[in-house]
Amino acid sequence: MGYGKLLKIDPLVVEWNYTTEYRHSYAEDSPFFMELGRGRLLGSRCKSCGFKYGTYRKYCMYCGSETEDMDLPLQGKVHSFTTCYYSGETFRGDVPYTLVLVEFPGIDSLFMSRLFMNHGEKPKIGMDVVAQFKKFQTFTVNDVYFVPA
Amino acid sequence: MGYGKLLKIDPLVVEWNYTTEYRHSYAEDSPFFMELGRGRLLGSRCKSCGFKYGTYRKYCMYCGSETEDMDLPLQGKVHSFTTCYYSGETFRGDVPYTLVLVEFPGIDSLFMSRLFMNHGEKPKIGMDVVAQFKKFQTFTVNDVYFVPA
Amino acid sequence: MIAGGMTHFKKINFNDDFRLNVKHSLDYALKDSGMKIGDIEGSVSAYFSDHLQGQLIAGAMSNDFIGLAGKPSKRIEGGGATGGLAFQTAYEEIASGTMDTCLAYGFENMSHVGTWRGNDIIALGSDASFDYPLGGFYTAYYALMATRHMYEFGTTEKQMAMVSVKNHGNAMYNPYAQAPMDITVDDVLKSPVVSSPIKMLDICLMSDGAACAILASEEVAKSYSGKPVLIKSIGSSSDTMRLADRPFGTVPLLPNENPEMYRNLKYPGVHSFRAGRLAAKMAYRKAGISNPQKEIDFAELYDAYTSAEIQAYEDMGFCQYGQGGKFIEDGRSMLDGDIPVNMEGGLQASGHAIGATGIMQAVYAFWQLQGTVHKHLGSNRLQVKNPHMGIIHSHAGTGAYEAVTVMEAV
Amino acid sequence: MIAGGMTHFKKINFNDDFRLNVKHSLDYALKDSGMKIGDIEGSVSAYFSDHLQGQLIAGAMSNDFIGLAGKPSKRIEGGGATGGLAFQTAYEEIASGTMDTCLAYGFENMSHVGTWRGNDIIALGSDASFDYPLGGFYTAYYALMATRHMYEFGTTEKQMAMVSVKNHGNAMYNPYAQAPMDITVDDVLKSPVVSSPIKMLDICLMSDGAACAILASEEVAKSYSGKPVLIKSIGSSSDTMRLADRPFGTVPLLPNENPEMYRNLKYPGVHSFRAGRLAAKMAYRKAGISNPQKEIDFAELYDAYTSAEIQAYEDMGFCQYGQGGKFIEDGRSMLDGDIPVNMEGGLQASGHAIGATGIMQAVYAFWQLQGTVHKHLGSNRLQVKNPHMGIIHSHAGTGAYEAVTVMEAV
Ligand SMILES: [Zn+2]
Ligand SMILES: [Zn+2]
Repeated sequence: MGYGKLLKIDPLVVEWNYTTEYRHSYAEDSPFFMELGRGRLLGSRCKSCGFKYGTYRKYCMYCGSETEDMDLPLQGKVHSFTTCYYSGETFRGDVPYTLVLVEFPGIDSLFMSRLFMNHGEKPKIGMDVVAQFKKFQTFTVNDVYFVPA
Repeated sequence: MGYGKLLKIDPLVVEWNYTTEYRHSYAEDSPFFMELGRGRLLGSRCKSCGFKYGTYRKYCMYCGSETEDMDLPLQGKVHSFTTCYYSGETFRGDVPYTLVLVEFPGIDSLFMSRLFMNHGEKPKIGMDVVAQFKKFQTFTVNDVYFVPA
Repeated sequence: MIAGGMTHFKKINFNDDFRLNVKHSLDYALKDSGMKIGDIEGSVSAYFSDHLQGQLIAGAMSNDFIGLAGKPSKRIEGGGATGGLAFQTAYEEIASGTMDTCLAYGFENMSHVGTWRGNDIIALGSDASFDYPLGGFYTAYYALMATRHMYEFGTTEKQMAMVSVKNHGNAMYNPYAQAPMDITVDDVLKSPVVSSPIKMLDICLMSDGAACAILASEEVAKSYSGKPVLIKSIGSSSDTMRLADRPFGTVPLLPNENPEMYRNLKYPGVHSFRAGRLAAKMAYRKAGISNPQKEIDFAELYDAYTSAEIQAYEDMGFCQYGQGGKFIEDGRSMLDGDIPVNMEGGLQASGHAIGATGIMQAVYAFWQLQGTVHKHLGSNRLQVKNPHMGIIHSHAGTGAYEAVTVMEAV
Repeated sequence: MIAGGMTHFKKINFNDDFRLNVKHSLDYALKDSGMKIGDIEGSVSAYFSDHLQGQLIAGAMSNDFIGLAGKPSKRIEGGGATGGLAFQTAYEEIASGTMDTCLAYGFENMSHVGTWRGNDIIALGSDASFDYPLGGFYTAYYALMATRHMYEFGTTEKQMAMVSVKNHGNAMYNPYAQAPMDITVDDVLKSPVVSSPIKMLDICLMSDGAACAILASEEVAKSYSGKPVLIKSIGSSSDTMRLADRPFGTVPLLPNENPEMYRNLKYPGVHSFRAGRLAAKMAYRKAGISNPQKEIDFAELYDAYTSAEIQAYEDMGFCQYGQGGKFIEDGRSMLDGDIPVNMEGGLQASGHAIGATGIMQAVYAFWQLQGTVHKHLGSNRLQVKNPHMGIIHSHAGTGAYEAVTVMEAV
């Protein structure tokens, strides 16, 4: 920011660009993102109360204890879904795309991901889906996605 | 933001860019910025309590009334100063530069601006300074600056 | 509460900046109560994000603009619940003995950035590691909840559309509203799908605007207003930021409910807002409300999405979980229903200038309980008949924060 | 207050995100008090800017991470005073009867962006139309104040340097501190000028870190702690965002001052922090303090710049306006002085993780008043002898918000 491009007068409106490079550390969640590159989808099991998290979490939100990494089943069911025809600016080029919450057998909470389907297929609650992994890591949560089983 | 550039592993750190275009309206302060292009430095006088503002302000902060525009004297004195050798990223190319708070005769509050001097000159509290206006408007407050009188 | 004010909410208002919007709303409230700015002992400001304003510490800027330099002030943020939480904080400023009069004001100027960019910025208010990079944005998150609500309870897109028709229609009689519209269920169903099942006309607006409320201790309130309204109680709660983390447990019951009602319901999952229910439960308990369906006369509910209003009927206990769709279908939340909801248009049609919204709700509720709707909105058309008690409700981040406040005519 | 905790403040901590920093600080406090997370009824979170975090609604994310989903929570922001104001808000949560126990926690991870970019972001916390585009940034604003303070009162760069030497030296005995240093006045004077007269070693750090404090009502406090500390009173105030708007009026006097002292002083101008003085005045009045110089045993003052600590001596009434330079020169704020200030290193050397800072101060003051410095910092070296009363103080935006809290040993 700092120098304006004139957009209109009366009132005077200028356009400013604001830009930042963020160094985003995955910190204690790093193992999850690293292991996606090895085709592993990690969840967490609480060492103390036994709760099994479908989304990686290094500490248990129920008892505060440290969790241990566990492999999630790669097959699950659609718990809910939505197909997006609009989005935030960053994902404008991706629409339409489908987001799902996936439930895994024996796991106590869900995992959010993208669902890719063949043309004409429609997502449905309860449908079986299976995890796929990107060959070239983007180092984002998009390194895993789901397809119908 | 959205896609990461890998900076380091263990922990996993990615770089994300965040960028936004802001439409910044000067709104009720527009006359101040417009008039800089005509070589006028506007302050504000409260229609109700008479307070004279050295920095444009459409409403009086003491009594809440609307103010009226008034031309500030173009000559004033340095009330305080600092010379910046570091700055925020946006102004990295400008250092070193000097900021001053200017007091005007008969005006009840100050105005912040840049002070440009010849090499070797040093700012001093109490020194006389005079307003100059940029020929090509940037539509920022930098359209006015001060030099020693 | 002794006075309130708000600006006309607009899609774009380049003429007045956020500070001037606040001042306009304040001038109205001061005039209405006969107070002077000097009578205000301090303030609580509310706005959602630095990213939307392009200005940090914007609370302090509006504070001196309106003439409160030299008095205590602080800013509250809690996503979409920002205004609702700020209103409660102003209540606590007084209840804790810190001040006798306190101004709560909220604002947002959402027109600084484009709509897609705005979506992106608001989406950064979800988990930036796990959710946002998927292309997550708030309409999608609420859509995931709506899909599951439809699955669990049989709620329909048509019922959702009815909420939109109601709120846009109500706004026809509200001169402050941004988007009054005389539309049909079909219009809503045919509007473009944003994130299935949520369509364009199921979604609230992005607005430029401000609202404010002047609160005072009971004693001081009487000296400024012949018709103050009592803030009977406040309740708030929170939940996990990530939808995926929501538990599958049991329903926190209201006094008029029993466990038998929900024997097979895994709660909240992603179909309901646990924080909304907990906030309501706390507020009702403190207000001594044992049956909200009977005791509450109207509500300003957080209808960022039409589905969210239906979910809120249930969270607030206006009907049993699962009956929210039927609640609108039966017209119970209509202006002439037994618990009118969002009589002035809600976020759907009045507007949603995030930090202002919760306080806008408080002002509408205040006018309703004062019985002064005709004075402020120009007609009695939206006035609920002799209301005794009303609630205002707002939330953030698919219910990561929720705030419920009970207000009472005295 | 019954317990506190903090992380070691670091320039960069990529291993623990903001949520985990909060949890580490909380685990320490829980252990110290023997409390469980379930004993906490709600929370107030504190962080400065979405721009620094790259994550919006970050308060809600840390809230569920530490196990408080389902309980009331909200975020406070007030620039550099964020932590101090959040601490006061937690006090009000209890004083207003909303909760019996409340967690105040603050965090900031400032390493997400580079230092110059960080300066830029923080500078957006000044007027984005009139001040920031000049190349305004906070060191420059404080430098403008320091220049005028030197002119009005004869304060010297050497006196400013003494503050740096004191605070960096104190931090040598604080294992939580980011930058303990055994330096001389000459080292400070010779460090690179950032914005004249302020040099690199006159400036606080940018940090990654978190701190938390557990507050409880008097009754409940006794059941968890044998040595609770009383939050005796809170005071806060505000001033104009723009330095140029500060008035030239008269000094708000403390009980031990008289108008004769300041007959020719135009106040606050840009030499002093009016909001700091007003906040102190309010806090002292409520605490029944009539002579701060005699009644206050130590202070954690907001030393973002060494000049600001000198100015704060005066604003807090530790000496007359104009005597701040002499106050440090006479060693009165040294560890063995009559009012030790920033015994653990202050923002200069302990660190400044903005949202955490005010709460970090509260934790240090708590340990001092408990007399448990040896337990928490590993030695008694920094323990003030039998302190009875201490204050913590923080500000934002060259004093646009200020918060002063009085704490007392009981
Ligand atoms: Zn556990
Ligand atoms: Zn006036």
